[in-house]
Amino acid sequence: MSTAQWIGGLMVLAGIPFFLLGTLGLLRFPDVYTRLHALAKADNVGLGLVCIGLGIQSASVTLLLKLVLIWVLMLIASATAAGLIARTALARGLRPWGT
Amino acid sequence: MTELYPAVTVLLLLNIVVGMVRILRGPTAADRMLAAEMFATSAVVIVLLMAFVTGNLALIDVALIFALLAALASVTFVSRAWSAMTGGGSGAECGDDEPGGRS
Amino acid sequence: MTVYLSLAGVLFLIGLHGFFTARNLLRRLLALNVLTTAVFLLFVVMARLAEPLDAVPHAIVLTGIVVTVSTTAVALALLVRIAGRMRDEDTDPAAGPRGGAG
Amino acid sequence: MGTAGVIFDGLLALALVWLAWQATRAADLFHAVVSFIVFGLLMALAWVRLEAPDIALAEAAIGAGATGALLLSALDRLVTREGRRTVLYEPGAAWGFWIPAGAALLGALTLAAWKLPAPGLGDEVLASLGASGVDHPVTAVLLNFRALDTLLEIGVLLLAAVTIWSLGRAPSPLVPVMPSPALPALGRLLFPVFVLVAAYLLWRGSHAPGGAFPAGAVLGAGAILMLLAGARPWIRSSEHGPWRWILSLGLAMLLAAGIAGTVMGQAFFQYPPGTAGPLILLLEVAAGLSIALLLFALYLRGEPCEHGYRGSGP
Repeated sequence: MSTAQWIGGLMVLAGIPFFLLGTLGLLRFPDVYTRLHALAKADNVGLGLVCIGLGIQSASVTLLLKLVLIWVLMLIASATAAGLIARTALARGLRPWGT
Repeated sequence: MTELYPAVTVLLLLNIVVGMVRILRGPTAADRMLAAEMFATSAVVIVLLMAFVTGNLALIDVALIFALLAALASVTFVSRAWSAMTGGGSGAECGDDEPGGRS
Repeated sequence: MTVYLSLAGVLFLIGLHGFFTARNLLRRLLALNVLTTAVFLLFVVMARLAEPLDAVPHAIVLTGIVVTVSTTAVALALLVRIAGRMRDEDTDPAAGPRGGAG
Repeated sequence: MGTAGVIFDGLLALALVWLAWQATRAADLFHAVVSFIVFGLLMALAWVRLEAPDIALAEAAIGAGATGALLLSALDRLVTREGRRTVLYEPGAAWGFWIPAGAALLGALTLAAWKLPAPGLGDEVLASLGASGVDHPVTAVLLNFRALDTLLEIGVLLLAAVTIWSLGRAPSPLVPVMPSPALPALGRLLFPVFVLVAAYLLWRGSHAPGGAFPAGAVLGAGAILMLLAGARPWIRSSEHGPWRWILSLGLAMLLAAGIAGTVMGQAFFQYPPGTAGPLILLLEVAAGLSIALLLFALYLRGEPCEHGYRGSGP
């Protein structure tokens, strides 16, 4: 097994705990805002690690670029969605936890 | 490393199943929508891993479409659905001023 | 494959029951969608069991998905009109009893 | 994928049954709709497991795109008192009746499926793939062997759009209370990517999973996103003419291709030898564009009108 295979595989495996932690946050955090915080950050770090890891393993620049495109699209989507949901929740009068 | 990927897909699917509790419990519509967003991210990773496990790289396109459309549900939710949950908006038809537009 | 065959059966039953007994029309529409998915699943499992992989059921299911979207869209447009009419009757006292006289 | 694959399938099946149950029986309508959207998402995973990448693409594009947007947008008008009714189901709908009746129907269907010719048509499709003009079996079936189905399918879409438009003017949407600056930026940023991905899928269709269906669905979803992001649709009631022509373009071209064969003394939808490849590409472009526009037309929920969407634009 080549070094690239090892590095890629380790990156993929390193990405998985972020998903588990994101779900933990989704289940345990007290309100919408804190849950947004958990998901929008943790999941996208995990996705980034998985995409880049798989890209390194595939040893193909086209595939790596495609995987990075997927990551960037997901980042844009979740950043916008998080912002929109938080703004609207605030405008609807949902009080952040602890205030 | 690659031998572990099937097990990882199971783990991620389990992650989604556990996350479904949030859809069940709510309490607000936003919480449910958030959970659905999270599932899209996990599904992207599952599809990508499956593409590499089975060697069918066409599956990467499925992940690409998921990523591209991930924003749509939330945007629709915020700009169309949520306004109704708490009331607001007149709900007029745009052809109201025309005679016979609504009989 | 047995898993997916039984899944198709269970989804079929859930969809069928919901479609015939739900009172809310949107819920009926969702049940109809579940029902069609069960049928698609049956098609695809049968294509998977064939040797070599059968492309014809895949094409049929693709066509079916688009037809399902059309059905859903038309049903939703009708539902929205119905809901609008009902809301008018509920909230507009000036409208008076509508429909009963004619 | 071995043992892990078996566990994956079982878990996926359980999750799908649970979501279908929630989608049809949850007390809260929004809960039901979100369950259905997630159901579509997981169904795409099931299609991947069943080696049907074409269907996975279509399900991902249509389920997450058009259907999700349609359902969520309709909710704003449908959450009425009816949605909070306590008795959700008709009385007397006892499971004692439903389980035997459903099982009997299911059994009959299984029997019917069992009686079908066992090997399927896979061999025949592969045998004539060389003459079809494309290298991907599903595309060959859709646009050559069974092009009639595709023609009728576009016809169904067009009919749906006609039905919806004949219901009257499009209702003007409830305007979001706090339009975020991020939304128009998102539209501007993503729409070129939507067009690019749609073109890519269309081009892929001739030799790999892809083709007119997912491409049209992606493009249609992009148009819906642009509408939500505040772009004004360029259709106005005074200019309906060209819009209607474009909507029926796909159907017209498929019909023309079909009839051309008949006129030249061949069967309906029999392409002249040697021209099948380019002809299919042309038909794919037409079908993809018209699927995209028709999905967008379905989303409008009524005939677009002159001063619709006031306030949602920047």
